[in-house]
Amino acid sequence: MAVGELSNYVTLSAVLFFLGVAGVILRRNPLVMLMGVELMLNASNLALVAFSRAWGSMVGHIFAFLVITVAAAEAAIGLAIIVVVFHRSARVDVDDVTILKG
Amino acid sequence: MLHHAVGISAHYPLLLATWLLPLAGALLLWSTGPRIQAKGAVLGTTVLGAAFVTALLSIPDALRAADGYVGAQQPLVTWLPGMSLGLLLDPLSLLWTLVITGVGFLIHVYSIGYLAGDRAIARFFAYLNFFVFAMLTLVLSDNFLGLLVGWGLVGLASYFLIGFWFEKPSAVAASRKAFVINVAGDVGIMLAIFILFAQLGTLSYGGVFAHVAQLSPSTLLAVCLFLFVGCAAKSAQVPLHTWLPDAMEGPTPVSALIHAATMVTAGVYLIARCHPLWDASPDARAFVGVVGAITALVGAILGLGQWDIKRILAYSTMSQIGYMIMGVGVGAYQAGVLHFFAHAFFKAQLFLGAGIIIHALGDEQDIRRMGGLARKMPFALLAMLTGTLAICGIFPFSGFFSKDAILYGVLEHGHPYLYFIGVLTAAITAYYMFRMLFVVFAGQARTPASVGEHAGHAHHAPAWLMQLPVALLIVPTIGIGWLAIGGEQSPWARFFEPIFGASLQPLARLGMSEATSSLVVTSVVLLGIATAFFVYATPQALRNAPERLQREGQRMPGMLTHAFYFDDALDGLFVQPTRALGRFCAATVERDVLDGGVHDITVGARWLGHFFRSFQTGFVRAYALVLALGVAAFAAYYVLVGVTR
Amino acid sequence: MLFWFLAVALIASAVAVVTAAKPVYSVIALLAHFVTLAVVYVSLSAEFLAVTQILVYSGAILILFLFVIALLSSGVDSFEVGPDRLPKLPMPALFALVITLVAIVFSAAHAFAHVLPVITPTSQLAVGSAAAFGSVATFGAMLFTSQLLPFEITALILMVAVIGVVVLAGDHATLTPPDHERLRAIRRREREAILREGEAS
Amino acid sequence: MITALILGPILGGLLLFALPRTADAAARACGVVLALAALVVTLTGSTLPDESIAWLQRPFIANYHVGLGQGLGFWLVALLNLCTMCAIAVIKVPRVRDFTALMLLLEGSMAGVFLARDLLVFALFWDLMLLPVFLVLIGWCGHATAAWKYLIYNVLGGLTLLLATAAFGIAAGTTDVIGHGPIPVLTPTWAAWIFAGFAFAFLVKTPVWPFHGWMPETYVELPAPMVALVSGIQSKAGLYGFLVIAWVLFAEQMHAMVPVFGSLAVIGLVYGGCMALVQSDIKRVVAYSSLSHLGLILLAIMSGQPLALQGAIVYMLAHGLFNVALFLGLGFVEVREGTRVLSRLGGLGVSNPRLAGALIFAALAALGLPGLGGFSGELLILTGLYQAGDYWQTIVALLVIIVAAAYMLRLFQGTMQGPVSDDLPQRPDLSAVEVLALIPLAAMIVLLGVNPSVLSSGVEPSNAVIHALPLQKERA
Repeated sequence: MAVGELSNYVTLSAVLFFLGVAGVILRRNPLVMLMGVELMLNASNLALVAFSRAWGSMVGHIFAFLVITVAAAEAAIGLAIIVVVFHRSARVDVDDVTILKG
Repeated sequence: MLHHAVGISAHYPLLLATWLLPLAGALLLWSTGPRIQAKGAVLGTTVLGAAFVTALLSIPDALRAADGYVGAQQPLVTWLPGMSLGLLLDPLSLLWTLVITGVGFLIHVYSIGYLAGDRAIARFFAYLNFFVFAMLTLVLSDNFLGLLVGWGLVGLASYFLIGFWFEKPSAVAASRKAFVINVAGDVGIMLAIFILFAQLGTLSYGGVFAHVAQLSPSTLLAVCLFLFVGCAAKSAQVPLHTWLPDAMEGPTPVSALIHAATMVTAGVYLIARCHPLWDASPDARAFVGVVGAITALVGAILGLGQWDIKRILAYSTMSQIGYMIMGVGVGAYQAGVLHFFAHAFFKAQLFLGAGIIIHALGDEQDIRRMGGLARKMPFALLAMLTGTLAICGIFPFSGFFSKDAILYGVLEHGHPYLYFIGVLTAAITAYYMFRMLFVVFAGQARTPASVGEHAGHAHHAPAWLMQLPVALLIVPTIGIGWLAIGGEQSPWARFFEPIFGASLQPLARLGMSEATSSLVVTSVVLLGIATAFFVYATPQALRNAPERLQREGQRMPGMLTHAFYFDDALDGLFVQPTRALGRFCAATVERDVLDGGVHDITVGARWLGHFFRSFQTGFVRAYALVLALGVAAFAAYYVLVGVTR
Repeated sequence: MLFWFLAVALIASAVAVVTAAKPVYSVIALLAHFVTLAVVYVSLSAEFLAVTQILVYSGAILILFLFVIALLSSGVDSFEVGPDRLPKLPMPALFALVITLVAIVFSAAHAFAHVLPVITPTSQLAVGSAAAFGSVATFGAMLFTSQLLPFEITALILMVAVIGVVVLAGDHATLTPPDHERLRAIRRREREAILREGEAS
Repeated sequence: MITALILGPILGGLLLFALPRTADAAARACGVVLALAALVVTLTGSTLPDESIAWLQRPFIANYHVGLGQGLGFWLVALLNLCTMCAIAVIKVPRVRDFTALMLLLEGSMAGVFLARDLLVFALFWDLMLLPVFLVLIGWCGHATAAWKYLIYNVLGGLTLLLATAAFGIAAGTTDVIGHGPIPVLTPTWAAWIFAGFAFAFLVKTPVWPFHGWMPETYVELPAPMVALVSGIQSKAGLYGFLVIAWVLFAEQMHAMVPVFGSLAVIGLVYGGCMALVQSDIKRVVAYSSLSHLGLILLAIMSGQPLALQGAIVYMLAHGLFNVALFLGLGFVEVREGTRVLSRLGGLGVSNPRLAGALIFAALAALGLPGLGGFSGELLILTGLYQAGDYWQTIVALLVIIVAAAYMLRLFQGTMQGPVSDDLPQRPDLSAVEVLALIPLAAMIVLLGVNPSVLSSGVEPSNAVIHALPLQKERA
């Protein structure tokens, strides 16, 4: 690992993270939004692994593993909700679901 | 702590009895009134009789001169080191006590007859007893605090009695007006008390009069003037007299006792009692003298314009008290008190006589509907005639001596203008009194046929019940004058020597003697009577009396019918502005400022709520955007902080 | 040199996920993203994570996505119809936004470079040997000894997820069995309403 | 024993719920007995030692310290018990049992306020006082606005009091300071803010002029027995606070604020007087009259002159007595006539002489008839004010006395005298119980009027107040 390479990894994860965010904000399809969330989670995983590699301690990996399980659980629940909400409607569009507004 | 609630050690049981008996009577009648009805009247009268007897018995106590002061001193209760209540019976308060209980007793007897058959007669006698108690509290107190307490209670008693027939809205309004003006008087006295207590630290007469020298002229004047405000309210002096004519709403015995004999003279008593204060401030004396004279004149003039027999007597009372205040004000204390003594009897007699007439005519009070009663009611004629002669000051009657004493005293104390006003008033008094006499008694009867001494509307009390008191009153109306004959050595002067002895001011050297001034006054009075005779009592005038009276009614000048617009002035200056301020406060301050303010706060809160509610758009992506912005802000913050450190 | 190649791949696949027209395309892009990521993990000598990434992410979660896409797209011609309610950002503005974002992050990273530790070269152990850094053995040892608590938590999270899904998506006894005919009629009416709405705006 | 004064009524009130819902007479009887017991304990308990139980240590020392003593607190608790006894005896509302329970809760909490020797206990009971009144406003009265207005104003006051108490505790280390112990010295800024908290709470509770928004509606809506207690005694809690807490613990701040509070008092005095003159609702007349009287008492307290202070104490008790009598009387009128509007009332005196007697007696005491309690208090206050050099305030107060005479008589004559409105049915006069309930009040009013020294000798406000006050204010 070259000097300063870690900052590259950090930058990369930041970019990926913001792409994830863009995905969540811009797309109206809940599935793509979930994928955006997955992207964000993976970005953080990347940073974790990079730092763990830099510090030379395995704890980063454990935590990344934890993040993966969380991502899995989140995806499962998210998809279940999407199925329940949209399985009857004609189109799958997040903007239709505004029942909970103030 | 509660044990020494009201610890009174009785040095003078008779004095205490005189003072407390009427109160006991009042309380008894109040509590058992509805049940005992007519018997209540007899009970009230006997209580008053007992009080009169105990007053007579305590005369020796009053005259006993001991260790430097005259009279009986009976301490009651002390509020604070400087403020204590107590009773004092000395010649001055003895005279008033005797008049109050004596005339009071006669009027009680008269009331049994006058109010027989009235359902609430027991309540009436309770009020009368309470009034006598209140007046005794005022007169017997040995300090200004007790005086103030008596002052208020007397005001309350007059409120009760004026508003006795409280179904009548006019009586209700009159009683309220009398009480409020009386409270205005109380306020004046309270202010004087504060000044005295602040300066001298004590309120007892002895303490105050001993240290009069310590008071600066300005504070002395202030005290005198504020005390005089109290007198003006109570004794119906010019600015604050508007309640007296309305007070005629009450039953006639009430007018006789309160608005003729006793209550309205409280002002005279106050000035006589505080003569050391008045001696020490000449300009206060001048002011009071002038107000007294003006009141006398105004009262007499207004007396001309009245058609209601009781209102004529009310204005004549106001005028006569103007005389007394003028006399006592300028410093002729003995003359003023003498006139009070005489006036108490002949004015009570006049009112009771008028009561007999009103009672006989079935509560008719307008003299235009009376007339020709001489033949039908000889006793009433006798009563009214003797009273009128006394009030005009014709020789053998008491009025002659007391009025001339005042007028000469005024002259002696160097007030020629007041003397002139006094004489003019005497003439006008003679005119309107005889005007009443002629209109009521001379000429054809303008009353309904079935009228007479004994007929009257069905009332079961024997006629003598009402006539005996009047007859008894005629005796002092004639006799009192003789007490004052003999200048310095007259029994009257010697009786008041211990009180007013020390206060003889330098007397102006006068051109004419007292006899000549009496002659002047008598001639002026006779002139007045003559004019009244020509206007009202000539055979030709008597024939077309009704039309002439009618014409006189229309031509009555506005000033007289509206009593110089004093009433409207007082109302406009004080009552309406206060009410307007109240309405202003209610409308603007209360509704707009206070409630408005709170209302605005609530509206603001609701608007804020709506504002933030709009943030909840319901779009998932909008929330995600806000979240992202938050994260970005955090990141930016740490970046900036990091960079700058 | 490998890093830059992988970085570009990652970014490209991420952009593809976000901007794909059909959800299926974005799933495929996501698959590419995960695989590249696994490679990066290997380069950072995190073998276990690389394998997990492949197994869990691309194996399980993506398949799940595909199931849902399949389920929802029956009878739905396109996922997104109708006006977009968020303010439309013109393409150049979006592009500029991303560029400035990357610039900021890049400069920030370099500003902190002196703070970050230098990645120390591993002790040239062969990849995959048991005692090497990041090997599965050490990962397993740590997981079950010093880092036992995270392990417990993961178990808990997964259980919660399972129960949640069962509750959410399971067919409740109370629900009346959907009448397919009625369902399709509702869908048709909604589609026409939306089309009408589309023409109206 | 002293705690029994506080907890006795409260627990007694709760025990009342054991009675069946419709046992009105029994509930009233229990209430009267409880209040009477409390009164007896108070009167015989003036020599009881204070009771103090350690409570808080950590943020600051606060212990449950209650004491009776001989001063103002003693007389106010005695007044409280007496008035509660009389008020409960004449309750005529739906659900008498629950109402009596709430009255007893109110009595207990107010006793707590007057007996508290610790600021925290004082604040606790201060807030507890609101509960029963609010519940009655909600439960027994039609308009909810009065309830919410009352709650908002008074809870705000209660909150600032609690904050100030806490701040005081932290700044001074202990809150066990009312009426005894050394007066802690606080830094000026702390003292200023803490004083502001206390002052606001007292101003709202009394109420003083700008903060009296809640008073008219509450007094009009509450049933007579409750409003008698609220206006008669709860308003005294604010004045008690000024006298015993503000003057003692914050003497300098009090001096600084004297012109402000003094002018508020004078405005309240005049404002209340004029407003009472134009009100059409009989209870509003008495409400604004009590605003005026309380303004006078506050003025006396602000003057700090010993004579005025003693007058303030006498007048506080007198005002408590005649206000309770007035409201009970008006309650009887309202029960008999069914309406409170003056224009529709009239002529009740003919068929109800005893009610007329009671009302005129209370009205006269209220307008300060010499010989009754109101007068002696007023006279002492005004003499003290005059001696303290406040000439203009004295003159204004005197003028308001005249206005007081006018509106009190207008009230009495409006309801009792004048032509009988014969469309209303024949109304029964006061029952024996009602007369019996008013007699102790009348007796105390006369006793205060004839011999206020019987009270002021035992009363000298806690000596801390006296030596904290400048005897002769430096008059410009």
